[in-house]
Amino acid sequence: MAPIFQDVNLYCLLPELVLLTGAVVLLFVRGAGRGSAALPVAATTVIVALAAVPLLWGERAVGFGGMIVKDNGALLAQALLLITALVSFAAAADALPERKNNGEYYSLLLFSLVGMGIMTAAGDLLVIFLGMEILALSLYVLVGFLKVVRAGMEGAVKYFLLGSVASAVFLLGLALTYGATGSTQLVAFTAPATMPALLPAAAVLLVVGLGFKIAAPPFHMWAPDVYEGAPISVATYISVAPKIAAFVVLLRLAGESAGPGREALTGAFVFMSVAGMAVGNLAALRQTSLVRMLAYSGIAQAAYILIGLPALSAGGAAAVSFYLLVYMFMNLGAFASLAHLSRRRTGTLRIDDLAGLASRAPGHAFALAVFMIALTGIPPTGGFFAKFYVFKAGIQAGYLGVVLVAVVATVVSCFYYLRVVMVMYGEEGGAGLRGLPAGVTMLGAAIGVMVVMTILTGILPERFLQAASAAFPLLAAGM
Amino acid sequence: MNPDCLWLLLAPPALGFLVNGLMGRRLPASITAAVALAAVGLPLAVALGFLLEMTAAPPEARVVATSLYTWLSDGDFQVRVGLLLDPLAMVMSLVVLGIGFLIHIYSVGYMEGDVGYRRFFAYMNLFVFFMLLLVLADNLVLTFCGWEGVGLCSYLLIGFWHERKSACDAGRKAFIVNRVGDFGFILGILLTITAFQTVDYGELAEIAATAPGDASPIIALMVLLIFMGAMGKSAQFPLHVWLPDAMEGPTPVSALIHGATMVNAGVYLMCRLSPLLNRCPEVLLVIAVLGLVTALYAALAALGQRDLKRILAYSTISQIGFMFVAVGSGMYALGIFHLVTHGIFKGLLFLAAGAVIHTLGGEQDLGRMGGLFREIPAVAVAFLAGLLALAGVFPLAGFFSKDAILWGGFQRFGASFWIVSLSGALLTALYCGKLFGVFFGPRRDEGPPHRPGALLIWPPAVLALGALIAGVLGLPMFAQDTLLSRFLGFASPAVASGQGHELEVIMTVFQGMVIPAFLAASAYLFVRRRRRMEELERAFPRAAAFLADGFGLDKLNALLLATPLRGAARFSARIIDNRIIDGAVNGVGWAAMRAGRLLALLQTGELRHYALSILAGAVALLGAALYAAGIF
Amino acid sequence: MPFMDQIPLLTVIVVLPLAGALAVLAAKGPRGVQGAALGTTLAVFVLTLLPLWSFQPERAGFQLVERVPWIPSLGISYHLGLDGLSLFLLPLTGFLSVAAVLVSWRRVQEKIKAYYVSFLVLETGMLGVFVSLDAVLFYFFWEAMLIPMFFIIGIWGGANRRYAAFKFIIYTMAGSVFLLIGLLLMAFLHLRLGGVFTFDMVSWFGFHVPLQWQYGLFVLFFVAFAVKAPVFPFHTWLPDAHVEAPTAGSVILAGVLLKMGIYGILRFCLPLLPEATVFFTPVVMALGVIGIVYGALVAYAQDDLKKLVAYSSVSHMGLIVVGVMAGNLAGMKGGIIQMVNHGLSTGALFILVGAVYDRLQTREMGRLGGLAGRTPVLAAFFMIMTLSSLGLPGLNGFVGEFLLLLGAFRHSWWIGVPAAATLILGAVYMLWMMQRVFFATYRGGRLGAVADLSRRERLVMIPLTLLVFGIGLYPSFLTDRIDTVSRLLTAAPAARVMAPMTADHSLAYHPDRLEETNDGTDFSRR
Amino acid sequence: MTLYHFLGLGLLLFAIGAAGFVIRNNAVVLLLCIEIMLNAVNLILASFARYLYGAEGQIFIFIIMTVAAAEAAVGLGIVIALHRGHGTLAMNRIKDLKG
Repeated sequence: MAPIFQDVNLYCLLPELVLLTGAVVLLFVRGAGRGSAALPVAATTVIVALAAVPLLWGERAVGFGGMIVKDNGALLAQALLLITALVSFAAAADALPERKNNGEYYSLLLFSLVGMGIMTAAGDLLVIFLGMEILALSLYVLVGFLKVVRAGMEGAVKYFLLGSVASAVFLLGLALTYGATGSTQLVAFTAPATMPALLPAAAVLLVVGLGFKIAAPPFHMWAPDVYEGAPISVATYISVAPKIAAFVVLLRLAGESAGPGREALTGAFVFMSVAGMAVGNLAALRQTSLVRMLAYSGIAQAAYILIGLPALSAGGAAAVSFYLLVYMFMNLGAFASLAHLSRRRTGTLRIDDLAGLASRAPGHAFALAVFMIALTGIPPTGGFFAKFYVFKAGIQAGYLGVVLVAVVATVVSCFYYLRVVMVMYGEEGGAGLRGLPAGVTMLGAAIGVMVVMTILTGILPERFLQAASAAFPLLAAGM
Repeated sequence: MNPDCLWLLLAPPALGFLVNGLMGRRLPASITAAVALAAVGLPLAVALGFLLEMTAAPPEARVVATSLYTWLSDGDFQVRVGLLLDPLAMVMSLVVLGIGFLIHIYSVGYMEGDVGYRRFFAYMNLFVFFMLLLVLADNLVLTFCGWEGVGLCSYLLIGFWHERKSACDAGRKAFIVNRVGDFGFILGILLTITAFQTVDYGELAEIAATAPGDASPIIALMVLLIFMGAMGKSAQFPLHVWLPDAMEGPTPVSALIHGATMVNAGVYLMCRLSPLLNRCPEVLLVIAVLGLVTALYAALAALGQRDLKRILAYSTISQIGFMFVAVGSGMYALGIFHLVTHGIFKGLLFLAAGAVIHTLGGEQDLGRMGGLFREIPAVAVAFLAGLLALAGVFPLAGFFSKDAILWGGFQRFGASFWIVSLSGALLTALYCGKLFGVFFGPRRDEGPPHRPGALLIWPPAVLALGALIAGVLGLPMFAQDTLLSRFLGFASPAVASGQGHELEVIMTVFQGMVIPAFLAASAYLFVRRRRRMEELERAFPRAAAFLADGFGLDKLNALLLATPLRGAARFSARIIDNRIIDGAVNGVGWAAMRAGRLLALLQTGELRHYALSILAGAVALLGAALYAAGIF
Repeated sequence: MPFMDQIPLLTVIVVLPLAGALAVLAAKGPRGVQGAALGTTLAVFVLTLLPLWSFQPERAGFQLVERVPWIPSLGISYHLGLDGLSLFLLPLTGFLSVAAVLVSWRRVQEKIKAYYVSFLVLETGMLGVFVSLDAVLFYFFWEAMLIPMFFIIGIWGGANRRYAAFKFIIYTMAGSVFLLIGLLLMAFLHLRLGGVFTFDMVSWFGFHVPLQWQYGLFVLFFVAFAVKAPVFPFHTWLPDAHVEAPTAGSVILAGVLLKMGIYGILRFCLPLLPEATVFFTPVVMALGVIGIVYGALVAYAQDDLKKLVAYSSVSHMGLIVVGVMAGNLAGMKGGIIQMVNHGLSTGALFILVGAVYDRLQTREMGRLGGLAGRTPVLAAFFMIMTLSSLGLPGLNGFVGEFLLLLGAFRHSWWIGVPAAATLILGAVYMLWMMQRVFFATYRGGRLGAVADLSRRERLVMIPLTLLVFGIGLYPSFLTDRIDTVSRLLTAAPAARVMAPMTADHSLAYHPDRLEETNDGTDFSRR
Repeated sequence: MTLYHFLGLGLLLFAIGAAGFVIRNNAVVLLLCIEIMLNAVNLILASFARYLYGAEGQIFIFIIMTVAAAEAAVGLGIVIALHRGHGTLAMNRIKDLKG
């Protein structure tokens, strides 16, 4: 149980080390963190880290006495996170003012990636907590990065305070777990507990902390405000990355739990899922701001993913992984398009501002339309198969009721997603759009890739599905 | 008799329709007329050829049948497009083609200069095609096709002058009332199919002969339903309401469709089904009684009309009622006999009436006619001949047929039936007399008469000749097998013929005297004492209006059917559809929006509320988890 | 045709419109775009005609089968095939697509590229639905159609288009998501009982769904198809969508999309859930009968020309539902034929209504009238289509209607009699419409010059009219080819009624089993 | 004094911190409430460590204290920036983002 030095095995943290190096360079090496050099350095770091992922693939590298397990699931999550970061970089290159000391920005992002890398690979609750805190502290600062923006500060302080409360709750859960089992290792959940009565409570408190990260009701209320206040590149990042990391943790938690703890977890998942589908979809109906609408949509999407968690026995892990994959493509794409459209502006972009986008920037309109359709879950986009897979897992595990709620919610979601599409294509003369950049920008290219991937996962999903089910083979097989 | 030539009867009118309908605009009027005439004349020649062969053949070999292709199939049950020319179809085709040909000739003159000249002939040819299809079909479904087709042509031709709203309304009414009848017809067909798996007339006849006794109720219901169709097409009470309005159409149309041919289709159909009818005497009784009621009712209504053509329309209804009396008496040949004679003299009357109306420049009001004999003597003679035939004066055609019908009814249903039908015949004489006022007495219209051309005079003249001699078909008198019935060769239900020939002769003589007497009296009243009659009418305006409206059936129909239907439609559209069903749908959407608004309101922006949400959520989940784990 | 062995014909048919969409995107200028769209639809139409020749009517089971694994991990394959049920729906779709492109020629002037792209994508979806033999593939196409239709209504529609578009898509989605659940449940049942998790419909046909599951599944399936069809209480999206959609959209909606509801019932409910079908038959038939009468009544009360035609569809589809549920050959054949017929006549009616609207800029019948004198050709075509719609013998409508009524009557007289009321009611509202638009005099003030149908419009209408007559006079071409599939479809539920408790399901809808006994050349390729 | 007394105290402290977070308004006070909650967890961990005779719990406390310090540093930075921008720390007056 106690870590001994022979177990350290730094190899398993290879991507994190790369990222850490990059972050430190950006912070401390003069010239790297200033001006236009920051972005290439950061991007290079991320790409190198990404290159490390295939190196580790399939090895299940274990380090630190079992506290870090770099299995395929962690690597898949890490790949997704790094891609997210790249897209967010592209958005940041557009959105951030040049004169800032941008090195800090990118290094904070890299730190958060380190945090999430640790989170997703952790085999111990305390390590998860540490990873979460590394992630959270970086993000708090990033949300308020543009100090001059009032809304940004408001968002940052809300995010910070609420996030800290959630961390405290998570910690309480950790403490109770420790008390119940004498250990904070995830595998301890399956071991016979010394105080079994505490386990359900501990499990639920842990879920609260993670539920905050994935913005599942009733822990979701920060999300719209923070997304709206944060710089758009950060919002892009927050809407995807922490969710992926938190879901991986939830997957592990659910996969390792047994007995009363498992029942409590299942109940909490079902509750959050149903609440999320209701709240997210209904509240999104009346939003006028595009980013808030996307925030609520994100809440709803997380709720769909949550269906897969109680259904681990029925391939739920693969369903969740696949959904996360597709979610990354489509939600990232949506936010990236938003970032592209609202570059350098302070006010929020309203949905009505998009009127006539189809005739002014057909490519972008098409991309945004694809993402909206994918988020609705209509073929031929990946969103369809993502939902399909999750529903399948849910039904197989006997959660037909939840799935029925989900399909009704899907119908409701039609309205607000497709409203965006209709405004872009069916109306003319939106006032809110400034001159869009001409030519191919980095962000534009990123959006293009997202479009292709969103459609590709919808037409030929087999490879992606296989990757997803290979990610958590133990979970899928073990139950 | 080559069965393969049967299509020669059908093809020319269809081709005529296509030529005139598709290329009408590019053809000069003369060619249009020539095409239309040829389209009727050719099959007439063919039919006459067939007739010659048929009369030469022995009775059992008088059937020509051919089958073209399978139209519809449902497993073993098949509807084939097959044609059947037997004596009955022969007679009917000759009526259609013969009278139709004359009316086509007449129309060439009558419709001259009309904008829709080509359209008119196209429709007329189409009508002839469908009518022949109806007649020649060898099964019920194909007959139904012709049946609906003639209904369509009737609709199109009644509404021929489509700028006139009244014409359109009348056409629509005709179609819809006919459809009400056809509703019964098709149900009858469906019942036939479900019960016997066939619609072929020949097979049905066999079934009627061989089916066990307990099949009789089904057969009765079947025939009754089909009779409903016949009621619609042949304008029997209470489905007759469309026919008086149908006079909105051009006069040749009234003559051809609403006088001589189409309206008789019901009688034809019933005769076609005679083997089935013979099995169900109750249905025969129903048919006879309904025919009698119609005959009486329409004769009364005719008496109250002021419009020349409407009188003729009601008279048609009444006369078809007599035909149904004959059919109901089981004397199908007699029904056909009356059909033929009536077709001739009613066609004649309509054509002559058309000439009269033409002379008066479109005037149809009887009150403004009079003393036309001197202006148009040829037309008047023809018209009067038609009237005498209609009234049944010896030795014109109507005398023979009507006399036989009265006798048949007496024989089958007894004296009271005879008395009622005789009063119908007398009423006929009364309104015929009323029409004498058109030609005699003082002239009442202003302006110079437009003298009709030769084309408007010769066809009625030819028909008048027919009206004079058609009675021959009913010879010899006082015999069951007359010339026509021998040719037709119907099997009638056995009648207990108690009374002998003596009574029949007495009654014939009686009728032969009393009807002309009534006619003369009526003519005297309406020609010499016309003023008095008009004063009488003014003295009882309600009664007059009641008669003129055909006993107010149109109003009743509007009150009981049309208004409730419209009301139900409005109610369904505005209340059920818009408010209830769509309201529920939109209500769900509204509720979702409302819920969304409320949820957004919960997002107050205040940190403590957010924190409360997190903590309360945590406590709630915690409580639930502990409760579920059995700790509470 | 030997060369068809080499070419995956159905795939080509389904994919060609997509390729056409790319061509439209690449085309320059409105002429080029229109040309590309027209060329594509024409080519697709010609291709959809090919199966008519190679089809072997007497063979049970599917023909021109193509099958490759698509998503093996979920038991989904790319499986296409054709049987008598879908045989005529393909050319119908192809034909109406050509017609739709032609009627949009002048009408659609803005965002022309997007329009034709939507259109061609829609065509792919429609064709795909009719040839899919894998449930998920079916659903994939089924849903993929929604977006282009949503665009067509919402962008190029009338004044209230937004509302109509959303109503259309949400209504339809609401129905079809339950279908998705039903399909998943079916796959799980197949897993539990047959040992394989598969969405392959041909395998589904071969196994018997346990009784206790059938009822729930039937409801899930039926609601989806009932919305699309639309069956009586689920119809209110239809008038809005039809009225607001551009002419071509209405044509496709009425001509093809509504058929999918019936197609779905025939493809899924009847063969897969025979006992439940028998159980629910009274309810469904009652809804159908209500739809017949109710649709007619509501149509009669309309003032908007297009709405009237739209509601007439409710009535007609009600009759089709009654017929196909009647459980006998006549009703089934009638239903399948009438799907084609309704597509032709109502599609044509919408084209003509669009022509009226283009000329007078109004569809309110109170402000029309007297057009017959001005536009005789238009009036003539309108009259023919009206007559076809009200089931005049000799035209196509009667053929279907007669068989449907026969089927209904064979089922029970108390269904057949009210169903036959369609004869009267159809005449009532159809002729009333005809009169208010074309007869009497114009009521909308002074009427300027009104052009008759243009050459292009006639080009569309003439083949439609010929088909209307052709099917009406010689329907055997259709009935012969759908005979086998009708027998199979009616046999499936009927066998249950005869022997509800027997374990032997040899009479169940099982094309493959019948295929084995067939000694004819095998056109299917694996 | 049993484990439950310590646990109870820890939970009570946590509840006080949580309640304070909901009740109080000033951003700095909210930071303090968070510290109370974290320390409550520390107390609980310490009592468990004692109960279980394990050293891990006590190590956790140090880690958590470190994290809390980092959090406080970041938090105070944000709060200062907030005060600069909004001129107030009363959280009920900072609610531009809502809906």
